[in-house]
Order: sequence, then C-alpha cells, then structure tokens
Amino acid sequence: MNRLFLPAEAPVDAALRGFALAHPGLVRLHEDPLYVTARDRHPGRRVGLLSGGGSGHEPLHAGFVGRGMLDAAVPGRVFASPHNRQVYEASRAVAGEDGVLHVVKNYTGDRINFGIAAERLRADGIPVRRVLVDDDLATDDAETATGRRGTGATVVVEKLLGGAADAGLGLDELAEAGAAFAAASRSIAVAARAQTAPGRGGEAFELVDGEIEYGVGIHGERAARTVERPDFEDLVDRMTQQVLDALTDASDTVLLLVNGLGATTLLELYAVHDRVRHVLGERGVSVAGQLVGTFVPALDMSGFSVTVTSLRENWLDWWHAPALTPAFPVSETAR
Amino acid sequence: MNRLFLPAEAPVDAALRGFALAHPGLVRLHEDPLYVTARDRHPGRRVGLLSGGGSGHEPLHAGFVGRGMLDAAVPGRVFASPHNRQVYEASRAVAGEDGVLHVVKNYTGDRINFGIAAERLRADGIPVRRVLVDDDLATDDAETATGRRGTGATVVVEKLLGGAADAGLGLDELAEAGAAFAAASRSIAVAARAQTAPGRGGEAFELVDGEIEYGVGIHGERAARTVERPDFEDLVDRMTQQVLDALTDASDTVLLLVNGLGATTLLELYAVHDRVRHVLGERGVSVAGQLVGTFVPALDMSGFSVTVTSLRENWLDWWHAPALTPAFPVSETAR
Amino acid sequence: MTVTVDQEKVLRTYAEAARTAHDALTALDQLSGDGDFGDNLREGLDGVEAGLDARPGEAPFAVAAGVFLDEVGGTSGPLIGLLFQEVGRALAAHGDGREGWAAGVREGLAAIQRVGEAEPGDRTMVDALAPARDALDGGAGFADAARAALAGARATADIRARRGRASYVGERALGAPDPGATGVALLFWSLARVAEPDADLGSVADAVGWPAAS
Amino acid sequence: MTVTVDQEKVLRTYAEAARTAHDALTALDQLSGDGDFGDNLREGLDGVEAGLDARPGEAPFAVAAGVFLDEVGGTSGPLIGLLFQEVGRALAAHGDGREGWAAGVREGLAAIQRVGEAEPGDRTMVDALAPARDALDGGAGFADAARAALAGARATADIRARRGRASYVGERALGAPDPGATGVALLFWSLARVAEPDADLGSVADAVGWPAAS
Ligand SMILES: Nc1ncnc2c1ncn2[C@@H]1O[C@H](COP(=O)(O)OP(=O)(O)O)[C@@H](O)[C@H]1O
Ligand SMILES: Nc1ncnc2c1ncn2[C@@H]1O[C@H](COP(=O)(O)OP(=O)(O)O)[C@@H](O)[C@H]1O
Ligand SMILES: [Mg+2]
Ligand SMILES: [Mg+2]
Ligand SMILES: [Mg+2]
Ligand SMILES: [Mg+2]
Repeated sequence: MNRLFLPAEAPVDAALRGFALAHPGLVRLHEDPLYVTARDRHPGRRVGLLSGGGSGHEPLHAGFVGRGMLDAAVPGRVFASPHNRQVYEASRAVAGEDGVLHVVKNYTGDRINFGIAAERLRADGIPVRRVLVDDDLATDDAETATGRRGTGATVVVEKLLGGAADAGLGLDELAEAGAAFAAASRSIAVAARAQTAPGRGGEAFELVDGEIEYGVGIHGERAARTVERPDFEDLVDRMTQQVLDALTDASDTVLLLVNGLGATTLLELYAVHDRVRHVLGERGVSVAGQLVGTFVPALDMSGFSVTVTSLRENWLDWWHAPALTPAFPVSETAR
Repeated sequence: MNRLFLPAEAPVDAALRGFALAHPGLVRLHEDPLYVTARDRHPGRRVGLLSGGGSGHEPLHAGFVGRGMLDAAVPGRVFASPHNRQVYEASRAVAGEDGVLHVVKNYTGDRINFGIAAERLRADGIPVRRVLVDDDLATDDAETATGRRGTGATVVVEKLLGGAADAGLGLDELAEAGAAFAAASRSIAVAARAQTAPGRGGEAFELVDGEIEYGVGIHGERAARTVERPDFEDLVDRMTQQVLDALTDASDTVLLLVNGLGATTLLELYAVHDRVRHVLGERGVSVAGQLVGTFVPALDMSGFSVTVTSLRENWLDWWHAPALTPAFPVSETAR
Repeated sequence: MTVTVDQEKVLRTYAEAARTAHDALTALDQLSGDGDFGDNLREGLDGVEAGLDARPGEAPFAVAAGVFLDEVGGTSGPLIGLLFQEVGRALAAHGDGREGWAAGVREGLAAIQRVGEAEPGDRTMVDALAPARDALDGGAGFADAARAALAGARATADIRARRGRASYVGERALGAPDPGATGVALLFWSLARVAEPDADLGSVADAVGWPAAS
Repeated sequence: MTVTVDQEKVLRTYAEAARTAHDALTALDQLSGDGDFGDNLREGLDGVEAGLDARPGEAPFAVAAGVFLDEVGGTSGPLIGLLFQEVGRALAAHGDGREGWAAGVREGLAAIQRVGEAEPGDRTMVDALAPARDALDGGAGFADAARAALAGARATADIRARRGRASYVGERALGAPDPGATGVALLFWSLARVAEPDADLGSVADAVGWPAAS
C-alpha cells in the first residue's frame, strides 16, 4: 500500500510549484532547470549561499531560502542528487560580488554534481567554494573513505552561514567558518519504522517487534545496528551522551537540534527535548539556542535525531541574526 | 510495535515542559494545573483568548500561543479533553478587561469541560464566551445532534480571532466574529494509514490495500466511508470541490489550509497545494492567504485535510496582522 | 417562616449516605457506564468533609464546589460541583432557608443544562434535579422536594435510550435507574433529613431502591 | 613545429567512433554497471554534432562541453563535459596544437579528479586520461598519447575492485575493461586519426579491443 500522496508525474516539480505558491513573498521559482531563489537579500551579503540535494527531506533546503539564510535551493528527485546544471544555473543566478558558497551534505552523488557545477562556475570566472556537512556519528568509521553522512546539522550550518554571510564575510572566510560549524556538529538518529519506499510503496525495511534502528540515515539506509528498544529515558540519554562524547572540543555552550525524521509527532519531539535538556543539564552543558521539530526528515520515517553544535565565540550572533524564510522558526531569531 | 517515542509517565507534561524550554521567549509554563500562557500581549487587546483540547494535535494549540494569537492553551491527555480546572485557572490568568473567549473544537468532552469552566468564571464575575469550531464536512449530517466535528479550521479561526482581539474588539463582538469565521470554514480529510494507537501501539485501524478513508477525523475515528483510492489528481479535485460546494455563501476570495495529519510529508502537502490551487483557479476562486504544513494532525496518521474559509470584508487585515508564536508561519504575516 | 438549614450538616449527611450507597451506585454505573460513579461520589464527599475540617470558617458549599469542580473525576463530578457552586451562591444571597435552596437548585440545574445540554428524559441527573426544582419553585417543603427527586431518579429505570450517551446503554440497563440521578437525589434526601428530621423518608437503601428489595 | 588540429573534425570523428563502438561499450557497462554508458556517450556526441551544425560560429569544444554538462546522463556525462570544457579553454588560450591539448588534458583530468575524487587504479576514466596526460606532458605526439590512453583503458581489465563503486563489481567484470576508460580513450584515438592520419592506430574495434578477437 503506497501511503504517499504524490502525483505520478514529476512529483518534485509539483511540490516545488506548490511551495512557491505558498510563500510568494519569500521565494521565486525557476522551472527549467528547477530551483528556487530568495526574493530578498541583506545588502551586506557579498557571497551567494546555495544548497540542495535529494528531495524527501523537506523543509530542507527550500524551506530555508530567504533573507538571512540561503539565496537558492536546488532539489533533486526523491533521495537523488540534483543535476549539475541546476546547481550551476542557480549558482550563477545568486552569486554575489565575492562568488558563491555551496553547502553540500556528504553523499557521493551530491559531491560529484556540486563539484561539476563548481568547475563550470570556475571556468566562468565565478569564485566558488564548498562546505561539506558530515555530522552523522553512525558513519564515523575511520575505515571508510566516504566519511560521515550529512544529516540534521545541515540546518544549523545553513543558519550560521546565513548570519555570517549577512555580516559581510568574504568567500574564503565564509568557507572556513562553514567548515568549522560542520566540524563542531555531531548527530545520531534512531527509527522505529522505515519510511515509505517512494516507488513501490510499503516500508523500505522491516523492523522486528520491540527493536529499533540505532544510527539510521536519512535515505532509509538501515542502521548498522538494530537494537532492543530501550526505555524512552535510556534511549535519549544514550544518544545525548554519545553525541556529547564525540565532540572532543565540546565547549560548555551549545546549539541543540531535536529533529523529527518524518512521522514523529511534535508531542514526541518536545518530550525528547525535555529529556535531552535534562541530560545536558546534568553534564553542565548550557544551551544557547534550540530547534525542535521536523527539519531534516527521511520522508515519513518514524524516528528522530539529536544534533549538538559546540559553540565558539561570536557564532551566537549569527544564530540569532534575523532570518525570514518559510521554515526557520522566527522565535529563534526574535529575542 | 509502538512507534511512539514517549515517556511512560505523564507524556503530555513532559512534552509541554520540552515545548516551554524550546520557546522560552514566547511562552510561560504553568505546571499545576497544566497550561501555557503568552509572555507578550498586544496592549490594545481587551479580551483574553484561550483554547485547548486533547493532545496529539501539536502544534495546535500551544504552538499558537504568543503575541497576536492565543493568550493561553490548555492540553488534555492524548485525544482527551482537558480538566475544567485547567481551563478555569488558565482563563483567570489571561482574562482581559472585557473577559475571556474560549475557542472550542466541537467534541462532547471539550464542550462540557470548557462549559464548566465558563460557569465557574461567570460565578467569579469574569465575562466569558465561547466560539465553537465545527468545520468537518464528513460529520455534516442533519440527523446527529452532536454536529460537525472541529478540525483544521481551528488554526484559521485562532489566527483571525487573534488579529481581531488585537484590534480591540470587545467580548461580544469577538464571539460573533469567531462564530462567523467558523461558519465560513469547511474541511475534509483523507487518510492512507491510521495513527498509532497511543496505549497499545500498532495502527488504530487497518486499511485494505488500495483503499483510503474518506472523511476521517483527527482522533483516529474511522471515516464513514472507505473508498477505492483514486488518482492523486482525482482525489484532490474531489476534496476541493466538496469543500467549495459546501460553502454556500462562498465569496470569490478565500483562505486556504492544506494540513498534514501527522506522517504526511511537506513534499506531499506542497504537491497537494499545487493541485488545490489549480482547482481553485479553474473555479475562479482567488486565494488571499494560505497555510501548508502540519498544523492540526491526528498524532502520526498518514493523510491530509483541505480547509477553505470564505473571506468577508476586513478579515484579511486580521489574517495578516502580526503574530509571533512558536508555530504560526511568520511569512503569512510579514508582507 | 424561616427554617434555616445547617449547610455543613447537610453535606456531612450526604457524605455518609454516599458511603452507604457506594456499592449500589457502583453496580448501577457498571450496568449503564464505566462503573466509577460510586467511587467518584464517595471520594468527592470524603474530600468535602476533609475540606470542612481543614477550613472551618469557609462557606460549606463553596468548599464542596471547589472540591467537586477541581478534583472529582468523571462527567458527574464537575456537574455536581456546579450544583454546589450555585447552591452556595444562592444561600449566601437568599439565606439558608427554602428560598435560598429553591434559587440554588434552579440556578444549579440551569448551569448543568447549559453545560451538559441534557433535557429531562435523557436519563441523567437532570431527571432528579428537574422535579426537585419544580417542587421547590412550587412552594413545597424539603421532604416533598426529596420525594420528587427520588421519584424522578427511580423513573429513569424505565427510560429507553434515546440519544447521547444514554443511547449506548440499550436494553441492558432497562429496569435499573441512572446512577447520577440516584446519587443527586441523595442530596435532597440528606437535605430533608437535616431540615425535617421527623419526615418519613425511609433509609438510604430505600432511597436508592436498587437492587429492588426481594 | 605548430601542428594545428581541426577541433570540429576531432569531435565528428569521435561521434562516429562512439556509434561504431556503441554495442561493445553497452556490453562493458552491463558487466560492471547499469548498461547505459554506450547510450550516454553516443547520444551525447550525436547531440554535439547537432550543436555544431546549429551553431557553426561557436568554439566546437565549448559547444561539446555545454551538451555534455547540461544534457548527458550518468556519472560519465558531466565528467566528460568537464574534460571538453577544459580542453576548449586550453585550446583557446594556447592554440589548437600539441601545447593546447597537453594543457587541456592536464586541466581536464585535474577537474575530473577534483570532482570525482578517483585515483589512477580505481578503474575509472582516470585510468585512460592519466597516461595520455603523462605522454603529452612528456612531449609525445598525438598518436603516442592515443596509444597510452588505449593501453591504460585496456589495463583496467586486470584491476581488482578495491574501493568506491569499483568494489561492487567483484570478479564478474575481471577480464573486461572499464567502459568509461575505454570510451574516453576513443577521444584520443579520434584526435590522433585527425592530427596524424598516417599513424598506425588500427580500427575502432581494435581500439576497444573487446570482445577480444577470437
Ligand atoms: N450531559 C449530561 N448532563 C447531565 N448529567 C450527565 C450528562 N452526562 C452524564 N451525566 C450524568 O453522569 C452520570 C455518570 O457519571 P460518572 O460515572 O461520574 O461519569 P462518566 O460517565 O464520565 O464515568 C450519569 O449517570 C448521568 O447522570
Ligand atoms: N568518481 C569517478 N571519477 C571518474 N570516473 C568515474 C567515476 N565514477 C564513475 N566513473 C566513470 O563513469 C563510467 C560509467 O559511466 P555511466 O555509465 O555514464 O555512469 P553511471 O554509473 O552513473 O550509469 C565508469 O565506467 C567510470 O569510467
Ligand atoms: Mg462512570
Ligand atoms: Mg468515568
Ligand atoms: Mg552506467
Ligand atoms: Mg546510469
């Protein structure tokens, strides 16, 4: 049984049209090739900020297009990288006086397609750099050449970069700042039910009763480990401890993201948040900003992730800098 | 298999704590009895606005507490009415010089408990009136004394009332305006998978392969009709037509809500929005404001609803009036 | 004539009656509902007695209203709380006599109907309250009002389910009275016991009248 | 000496070679991938010929780069597009001769490696490009560069899967060369055919060398 309500033809195109119709004051749609750009831009911004990747992770990335965050977002098909031409043309459309910065989640397809676009831009004389987001602890294995996957931290990196770009940083400074944001961020995710497999319907993988996937990705890859389901409190404690332990240079002030993977309700996410805060409090970590909600899902998977970004001096100004986008909570910027 | 990630003890209390910790600048938590209030309030507001109901519909209602919308929200347990004492004490806390207005979704339990609280407030000399939201077309049956259920339109009514309250309307004017908002709103919902039954886990009801529930409610009641699943386009067209046909005094300018029931992704909801707009365009209806997202879910049900509110003169000012809450999209008010 | 009735004594008598009737009320709610009415009423009135002990200076029905509105579960708890609230307000306004009680029951029933939207004949506590109100409004004394309430409650045994929650009950509960109506009738029984101790009203068991004496 | 090479003729020769080699390239990608490489290369070069016909004034490799970067599918399409882009830029900067080609291949390979992150020995088109670059950088002529590219491509038949996408191939593809390396070697074969028509290079079938002549 396919539970997804999507048109048979070109679902991503339809969704992006519906998205642009929902936010006419904030974004502009470009149909061929497919991408969206922000209608408004801080006058101090010298570098265009662009991100993109496979669809099925909404509101990422298009929901974060707008003044204060991304200048453009480029969607691929569900769980598939966008074409380099989309990235290339969107980049040309939003490049600033000091070029364009690509925010790329660490997946082979995205690396190649963004990389090709970057080569084309360089050939055109447009300066371009890349920030690679690779926060997922489940793939933190020195053996694999591919490195950690990019997951929830993307929204944190995009917000911080938006604030930094509006502060007038140049391309190289911005690329270095972005690399530092990503390096200071780690995540871990669990799932109690797989997402719907987009093509055939049905669940992408089966879970045995009473077990959960520990360390699941956002494309429905199974986790490396299927574990017996712990208590709610034990599970959240373990995830939070693992993330904190991995941030070797953890400062005592952090940004926190409690992220739904699709079908997990706000009731659950807020309860998780309450427990994560309890653990952070016990470890003496203070939280300077937090997001709780569905920001980087894996289609309609039941599960959630916890992301912590260890803050350095002056990052907080960029976090709280104004941002007006379809999906970034204004309450994080309005105080 | 229970897919919900919730503590075994007092999950709603935990979630509301986590909610208040996530939005410290906007809301204040009251733990006994349980409710939240807004930290800020338009100085021109003379009437306190309060809503509440069973939990499992987040972000409703707590997510709409803040300047420009609700002054307080009162959660019951999952799918159960709050206790009258919660409503009574929250109402006392936020009543204005001209009393307090209750926004109540039409369910027996909510009617009784809000009604009892209203009697207590009256006994204390606090003026109180009620706006009943009853938009669900699936229960539009002259036979039943209970009337139509209250569903997605609640968020529309709460936003319009917030704008009207900030414009300084008195209690009676506001109650009449609220009744008019509700009367001008109709919804219809479909589901392709039931929500998780909170107690036992597992799906609250089973669907046969290739069928959907047409006219489902937000507490996991089955719909009156299980129908063979139409094409995406046919389904959305039928729902939209039904809602438009039911608004006997449909003006040619409307507010539109495309609402997810929990597990339905933004990708889907935006694709639905695109199609609804197509149908509205064909019928010559113009859309003055729209919300697309998960605003009034039924826990983690897979499905969506379409709500249309037929606009009267000057309602649009109230729709676009500033609102700063955890969940109402600022883009609807920022243009 | 200005018979004044000791409010606290009425409530303590009612509490004692609820303890005595607990098992019968439980059985009645098992037949037509979820079986908690006996508990709700007894524990609520125990709480009222504790409140009266703890805050002897306060108006007894205000104490009772607070307990039932804030702490008692089930549909009946807060509805009975509303009755207490209105009785308390009326006794304060019109004195502790018949006039005060007539006004309080009238206002209390009106509030219960505003909130619960039940009509006489729907097989609810309204079926005990409406005859009592009519009796008091017509000038009757406390014992006659109690007889009217008890008769009204007893008559719910013959009401066929028609709508609302009553409609779920079906045939099964026919022959047994509505627990809420029965429980509320005991308030009038208690009131008459205190106000007219010589009136012939029978025992609590007689008042409940169920299970029918064999 | 300043041998200049007709860019357009190189591309048309390459297109003809891709048509001839289509079935062999398809078979190779069926062994080690998803079977679309033959289609991707042939349709891409057909598109380039159409572009050359439609816009005769434009620089041929710029036209070819646009088609491969914008329209050709698969991993190989845009990577070959990058090669065309850099060759086009270098020929414009250093002239249509050996110097220009040496610079273009060097820059193109660098771009492909920046983007695709493959090293020589990973069983990709890099294994044809790296020997060609080395030959041209070392002062070799076009025919020698083509021989180096063809030999590099042929040698991928013996590369055991080590990492990345190559690791999925396993034993099954051993003995058959990498389709992308083979397809890119045909560019150098075409270049040499145009620049040094008298050199002994053999046919397209000889160049592909698979299935091995029986
Ligand atoms: N809408 C109503 N109006 C008046 N009384 C009602 C109403 N609904 C139920 N009751 C009364 O409540 C009694 C049941 O109370 P109780 O057992 O405490 O509630 P619940 O059914 O919630 O368990 C019924 O016997 C009836 O007399
Ligand atoms: N990372 C890479 N760097 C360079 N070349 C690569 C890389 N990955 C694949 N290739 C080349 O692409 C060829 C396959 O092309 P094609 O069939 O078009 O792609 P796909 O595998 O996406 O279907 C391979 O034979 C190999 O030569
Ligand atoms: Mg009961
Ligand atoms: Mg009960
Ligand atoms: Mg292939
Ligand atoms: Mg392919």
